[in-house]
Amino acid sequence: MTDVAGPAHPLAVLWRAVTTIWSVPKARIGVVMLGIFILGAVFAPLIAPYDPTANDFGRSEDMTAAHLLGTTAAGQDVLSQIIHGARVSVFVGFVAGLFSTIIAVLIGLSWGYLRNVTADVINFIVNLFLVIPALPLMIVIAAYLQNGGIGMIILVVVITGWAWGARVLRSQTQSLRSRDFVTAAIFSGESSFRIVFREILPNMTSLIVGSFFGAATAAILAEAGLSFLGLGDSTTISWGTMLFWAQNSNALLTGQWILLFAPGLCISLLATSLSLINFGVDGLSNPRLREGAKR
Amino acid sequence: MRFVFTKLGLLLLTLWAAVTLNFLLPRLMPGSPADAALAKLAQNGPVSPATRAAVEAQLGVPTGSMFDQYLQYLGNVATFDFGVSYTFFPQPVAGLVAAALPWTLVLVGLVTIIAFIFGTLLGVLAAWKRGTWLDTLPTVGGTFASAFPYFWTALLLLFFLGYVAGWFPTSGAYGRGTTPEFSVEFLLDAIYHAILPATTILITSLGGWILGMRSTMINTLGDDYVTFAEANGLRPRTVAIRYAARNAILPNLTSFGLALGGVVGGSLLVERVFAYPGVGYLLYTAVTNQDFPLMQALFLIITISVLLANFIVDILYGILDPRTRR
Amino acid sequence: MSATETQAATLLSVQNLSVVYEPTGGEPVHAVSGATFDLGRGDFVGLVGESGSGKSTLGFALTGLSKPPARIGGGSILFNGVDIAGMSHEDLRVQRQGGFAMVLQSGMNALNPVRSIRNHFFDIFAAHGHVGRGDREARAIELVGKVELPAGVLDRFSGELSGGMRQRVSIALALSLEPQLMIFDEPTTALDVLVQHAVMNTIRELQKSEGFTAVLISHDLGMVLEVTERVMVMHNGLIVEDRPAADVLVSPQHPYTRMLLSHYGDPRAEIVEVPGLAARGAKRAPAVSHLKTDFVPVSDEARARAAGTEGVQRREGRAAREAIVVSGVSKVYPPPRRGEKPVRAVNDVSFTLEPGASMALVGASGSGKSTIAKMITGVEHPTSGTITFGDLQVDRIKRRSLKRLHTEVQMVFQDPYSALNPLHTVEYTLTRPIVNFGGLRGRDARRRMLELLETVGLTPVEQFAARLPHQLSGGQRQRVVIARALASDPQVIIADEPVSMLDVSLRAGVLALLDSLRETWGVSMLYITHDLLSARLVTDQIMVLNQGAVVEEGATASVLQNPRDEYTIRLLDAIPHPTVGH
Amino acid sequence: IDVDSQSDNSGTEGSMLVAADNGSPTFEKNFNPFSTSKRVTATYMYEPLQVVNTLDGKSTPFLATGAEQVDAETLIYTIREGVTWSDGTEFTPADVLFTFNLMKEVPALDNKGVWQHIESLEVEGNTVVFHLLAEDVPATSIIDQQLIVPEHIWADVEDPLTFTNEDPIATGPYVLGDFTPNQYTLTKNADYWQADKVAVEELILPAANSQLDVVNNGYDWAYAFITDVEGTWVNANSDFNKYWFPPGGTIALVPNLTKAPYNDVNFREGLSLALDREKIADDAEQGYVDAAGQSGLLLPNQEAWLSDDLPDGGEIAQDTDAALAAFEAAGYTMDGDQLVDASGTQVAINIMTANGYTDWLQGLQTVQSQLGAVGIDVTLSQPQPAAYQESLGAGDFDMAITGFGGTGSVFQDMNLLLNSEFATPLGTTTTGNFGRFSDPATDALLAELKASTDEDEQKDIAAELQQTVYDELPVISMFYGGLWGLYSDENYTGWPSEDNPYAPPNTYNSTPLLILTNLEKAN
Ligand SMILES: Nc1ncnc2c1ncn2[C@@H]1O[C@H](COP(=O)(O)OP(=O)(O)OP(=O)(O)O)[C@@H](O)[C@H]1O
Ligand SMILES: Nc1ncnc2c1ncn2[C@@H]1O[C@H](COP(=O)(O)OP(=O)(O)OP(=O)(O)O)[C@@H](O)[C@H]1O
Ligand SMILES: [Mg+2]
Ligand SMILES: [Mg+2]
Repeated sequence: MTDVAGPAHPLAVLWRAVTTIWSVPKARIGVVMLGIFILGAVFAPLIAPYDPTANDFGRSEDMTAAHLLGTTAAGQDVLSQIIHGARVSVFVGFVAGLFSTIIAVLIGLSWGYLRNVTADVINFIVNLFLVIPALPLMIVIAAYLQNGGIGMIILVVVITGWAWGARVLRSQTQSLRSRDFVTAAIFSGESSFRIVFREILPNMTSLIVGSFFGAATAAILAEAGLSFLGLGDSTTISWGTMLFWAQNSNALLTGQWILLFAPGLCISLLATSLSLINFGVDGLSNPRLREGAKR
Repeated sequence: MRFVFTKLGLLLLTLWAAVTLNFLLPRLMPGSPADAALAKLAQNGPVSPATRAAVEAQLGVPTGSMFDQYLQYLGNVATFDFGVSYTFFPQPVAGLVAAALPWTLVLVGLVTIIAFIFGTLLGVLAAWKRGTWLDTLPTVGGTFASAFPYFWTALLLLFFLGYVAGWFPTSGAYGRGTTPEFSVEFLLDAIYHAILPATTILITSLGGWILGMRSTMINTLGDDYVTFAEANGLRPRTVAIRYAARNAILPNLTSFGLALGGVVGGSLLVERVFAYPGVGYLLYTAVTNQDFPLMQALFLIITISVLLANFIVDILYGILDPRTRR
Repeated sequence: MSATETQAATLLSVQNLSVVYEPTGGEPVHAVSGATFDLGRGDFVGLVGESGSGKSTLGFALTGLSKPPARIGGGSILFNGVDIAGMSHEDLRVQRQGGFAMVLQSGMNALNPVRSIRNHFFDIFAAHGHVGRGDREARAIELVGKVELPAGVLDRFSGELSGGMRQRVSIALALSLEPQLMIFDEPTTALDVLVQHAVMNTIRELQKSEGFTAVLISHDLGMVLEVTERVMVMHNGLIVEDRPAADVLVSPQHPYTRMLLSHYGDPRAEIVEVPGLAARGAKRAPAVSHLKTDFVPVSDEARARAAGTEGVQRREGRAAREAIVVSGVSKVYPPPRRGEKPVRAVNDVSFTLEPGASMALVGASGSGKSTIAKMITGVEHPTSGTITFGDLQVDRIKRRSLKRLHTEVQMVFQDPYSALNPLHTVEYTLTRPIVNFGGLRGRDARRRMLELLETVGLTPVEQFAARLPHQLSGGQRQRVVIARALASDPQVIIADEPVSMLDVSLRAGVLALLDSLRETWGVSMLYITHDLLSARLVTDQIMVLNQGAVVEEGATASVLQNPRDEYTIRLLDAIPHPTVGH
Repeated sequence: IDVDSQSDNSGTEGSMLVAADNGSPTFEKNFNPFSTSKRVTATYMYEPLQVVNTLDGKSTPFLATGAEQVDAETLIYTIREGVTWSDGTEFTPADVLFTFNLMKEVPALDNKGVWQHIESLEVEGNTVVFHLLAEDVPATSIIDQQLIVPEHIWADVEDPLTFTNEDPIATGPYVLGDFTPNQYTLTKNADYWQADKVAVEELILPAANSQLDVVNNGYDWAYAFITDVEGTWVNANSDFNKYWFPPGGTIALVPNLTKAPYNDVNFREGLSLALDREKIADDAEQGYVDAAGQSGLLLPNQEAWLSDDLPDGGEIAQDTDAALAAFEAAGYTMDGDQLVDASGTQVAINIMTANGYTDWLQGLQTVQSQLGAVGIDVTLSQPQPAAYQESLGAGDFDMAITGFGGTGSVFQDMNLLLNSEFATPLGTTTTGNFGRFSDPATDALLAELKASTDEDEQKDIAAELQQTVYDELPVISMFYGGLWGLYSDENYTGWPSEDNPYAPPNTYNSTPLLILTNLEKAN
């Protein structure tokens, strides 16, 4: 079927989203912060002063000119590890966020649109996933899926992270499906598939983008938590494993609180940047939030 | 009435599914409980074949087909008989859980409720004073704090307030050498020990409530009944609380029920850092030691409490919202 | 008329008031500019104007309720000689008792859904302390009594009240402030015609008995003329006319006022016509030409285009052949709330919509009109009875056959604002049914799409094709909706209140379009409405529905001129009669 | 940021703060000495016949005054007289008999497998005579270590397996004091048979003893690997805080000998020569332990047994050329920077370790880079400990890292390492010789050693076994795992040390009895 004049060009839609987000000061700060992290991650090998795995420096050294954040108990440069660690966090956040959002969208939409038994079954499954506490579930799955490294962590985060988004998207779908333009599409002879993906879905962009950032934040925090518990692959260099090693070698005891502080702060800042961007996303769907009204 | 029954039926069905999942999940993990015990022993020197035999005999590692085990498990769950823990052999699981549960319930439960109330109030304030520092401070602070990893906040508090400043105890739920009892002294001691873990949970969960409440509240502030209330010259406080906030809180209640599950997960990390004798720590021990019976019981308890919390929230919702009260 | 006019001690004096909306990141909107007028004690003034003309904005400003992004841009509002713009929040709040009050436009939603009606009253009493603790209950009962409600409503929540009751509660709440000035912002828009009539009567009675000064905001000039003594007409933020009601009726000065007036007619009259449209059967009058065309967007040209050769050819041999036969149809919905009785939305309705016929389905809100439409279009299945369209058994239609039905039976939706997906261009919206039903692709589909736009008078077509809904006016949107319904070359068009969301100025144009399309294309039309005047204008036959049952049917003109059923009579009575009021 | 060391020795004068028992996070009361999940300090209360110093294998008489190896099949223990149980009841040889018979009755109690060595035993006067199943000289060290329980209590215990023994009645230097879920105390047994040697009146055992606690709270004795021990533990109280990290076992790579290429001794030799053991030891344990030799012995503890025939005392230096030559002999050649087989594919090795064993992991990362330097692609897998243990036992790995030795007995160490008895088919679980080394000649040597009562003969046989380990490389030893003893001289002196290695510094098992009866009050 030839596709006659779709909705506004995808790039244009994207651009509109970006400008809307940019117009919210909080979100702008978030975008800048995220940008810095992404650049750091991409150009880590160029920026980092040393190879993050090289362990031939002095052990547990304090901050010096050569090692701005000191060295680890294994004699690795902390700053280089922080810079390289951004790669894992950013990667996990985006990939896990993306996959859980895709699943959430697919399930949320069909769940909200369908009115038959399938909807009840989905309802049941989603409720189950919502009710089972994520972190313990993650730990069990992580223990089961040993050896997977980052891929495993992403899988675990996705398995436990899609349900919330699906629920939010469902209720939005339900409210959209009762709009006249959806009924009108039925009168235009559209298939259910097309109604869901061409009529309903594009109207939830802000919600989907929002749930993507939410899921990415959750994924970043989950990666950190799992790695900290030693359930990830401790040989990869991520902020979570840095915290794990710092805790393992008692960085607080050697007075190197920076070893714990720096990676944790990076995690918080990255997560904060995503939450800040989410403020702008709210603005996409809720004009009231765009007005800086004072009382 | 039929409404309550359908809800109850669904609750039971979810419970059954959760129970079944709880049965399956641990069994998917590689390695047997005996392997876990032996791996621990092997760290203190070589393990002789006899030790392995003894450990296996002692733990009574599960036998029979999966299906038999499942039936037996269902029976046990129905009678609240969770068997004997492998890690803490020969302690019965029920006893271990019973000892750990109150701590988590009080710590996590209470703090979550406090965080909810406090965060909601801050959210109301932020929305009401939109654009002023009373809005900016909680919003930005909340955004930032909710991005802290639980364990990181815990470690920092532990280090700076516990060790460096020495203001608070660094581990446990009560003073060394005391036994839990009902006395004012003990209670104060327990509260003293709970301050750091509680603060951790408070800091990391407060932000979500502030932000959630703020945004729903801003929506209700634009609703016509709020404008009308103002037009009628009601006192600002009445408008903010009884008109705007009262309506805005409803959608947040649902998240509250679901959030409990997340907090239990977060408490696992917090409890581990503070060596707090709650369900979270126990669960961690169970998972790392392949302690099926203990794991199953804990998962069950957690799921039941989350389900129950949701159920209560549903009912509460009905009470607070006359529209659903039919 | 009133004697109050003579002793016009000024209560409110507005000088050169302007209000600006300054949304962050958006262009400022001058919603009200240079408003200057006085209100005397006990006056009853109407404020009319089309949607967006600034009526509510003015109302908010007068009662000190302007909130960001709105800002008073200049001028003064002297209430009893005090400028309320300079008042502090608290002063303003305190003086609301015994000062001015406002009944909001969306009175339906003006009540806190989680507080009982009693508490609403008590909150006000507590805030101002003008009613002693012991007297509150009695006063509340008295107030609801004044708006003709029983004391029992005090225990209820807003969700448990009908729209009319909620509107009355809002008025009673405003009354409880014992105001000197009361502003009613469209107090009856969302209400059923019958209820509307009753609420208006209550307001009129109250104003007489309590003696407060009242401003009635409405877009319905007829209604305002019927009840008020003085009328202000707003257009684009300006007050373009401010004169006693009787004068306005007799000799409107501003063209806009004249345009508004010209759209009134009595459906019972022998000959009914509004600009661009005359009642069927009557001789068509030439278009009233001295009105600016932008008030009446459908020109004769468009009409001619619609009737153009192309359209006629297309319909040749395709004129409606099949009748929709509805026989003994009932629809019962499960009870909306536990413990209540099931809703019998449609009760044993039978009729036949002959090929090429145009039939009106009228009735008050909730009488089952839309339900019938849904059943005819296969969206809902009847509980009992049969509906056939040719060989299609519509009452038992499966999802798969729906497409076949929709090739022939199409719907024009009530609300042009929600019937178009905000993200799709006009071209996309119109191309979809062409592709799905007409089997045309690519260039052919596009050509057909442009033809449709031409047909509904959206020219230049290329330009409109590329637009998104938010770039269209309400009337233009409604045309797109109509074009979409035409895209499949249907035999039957069901129009469910297609103009109720539109201003008078747009209404006639859309109706004229529908009417001419029907005539030239030879389709049958079922026109659903609660507006008897428009029914009279575009249909030959009429069916009056009351509580799901047909109470009267026949030729439109004769039914409306000689109604037999008591319900039809009440419906006709509820129509404002500006001439009768004075 | 400095953390002040606050002495938190909350006990009374004469007490000692010990980080020995970790609650997780609180203590369950279980003092059943047979239980694997018993409180660690059950071994401070229940005594064995003799305590074996795992460093050198020497026995110190406790409930027995001595053991006599009548012949390779008969052992006679003379039971100490004048010992009473902590409830006042007299300790008799009958208790010893009862204890051993109890384990025969309930095999699940037999942790050490004594009944795999004993055929029968009987009391003769104040001696207990053990008749062994075979000529089995090393059995002594196993029987020595069995903790003895009182008959008058345990005879009435219904199920000794699930008995938690909350009120332990024992013969040792300490009895249970106050017990709370997060701390308990052991108080000195006033009637202890060598009470004069016990200087510490009270042991305090908190449940939570993180390393921060250990360093900051003024502990007297702890067992923990601490990063930068000088900067932390010693620095916290530099006048008194000491540490001693003697070797406690050998950490080695176990090649799976049932698989190619690991079944080729040349390939194993290539691996062995490619490693720089000093660097591995340094990276794994931060310089606190030594690289291990390839003798299979734990040095310097078992120095006396070391064969003179091994070059460099068994130590193997990194020699890349020799390694490549060995690989070549095995059929692998360098191609560019890759070691490839005949078909040109790169040699890839997966090494298994347990998740969370961070020191091993750090050692392996160094192995990874060193083997990478000779063109081998090394991947690491880190299953959870239980899964690691399962795979290790079942032989489901290419190479694995594991520890061996450290029992104190050369026979036990060598037997677990080399005996083909443990080389069960892949998929069945074994508890030693995980690489499945199998050699009849070696088995014969082990049997000889087991039967030999003559020390010189024993050493000769041991030398041959060492040669086998050196030549055949059933395991590739890397470094000695340490025993991480931390102690403070502030309140008590007389701790074991490099100069006086009378006991290993660990807080678990029975060797603490040696320490607790050796400490003296500081001035
Ligand atoms: N919050 C706002 N921000 C920007 N512009 C606004 C806002 N509210 C109203 N306007 C604009 O102000 C103008 C007047 O609006 P107002 O609500 O007073 O119209 P109205 O005459 O009451 O119309 P209606 O009959 O539809 O109620 C309109 O053009 C409208 O778009
Ligand atoms: N899906 C539904 N479930 C339950 N009751 C319904 C449903 N749809 C309509 N009703 C009820 O059926 C009755 C007829 O509704 P319908 O929408 O046909 O009225 P209407 O004449 O179109 O009114 P309006 O003029 O307000 O559009 C009403 O009482 C309505 O509440
Ligand atoms: Mg308005
Ligand atoms: Mg309707």
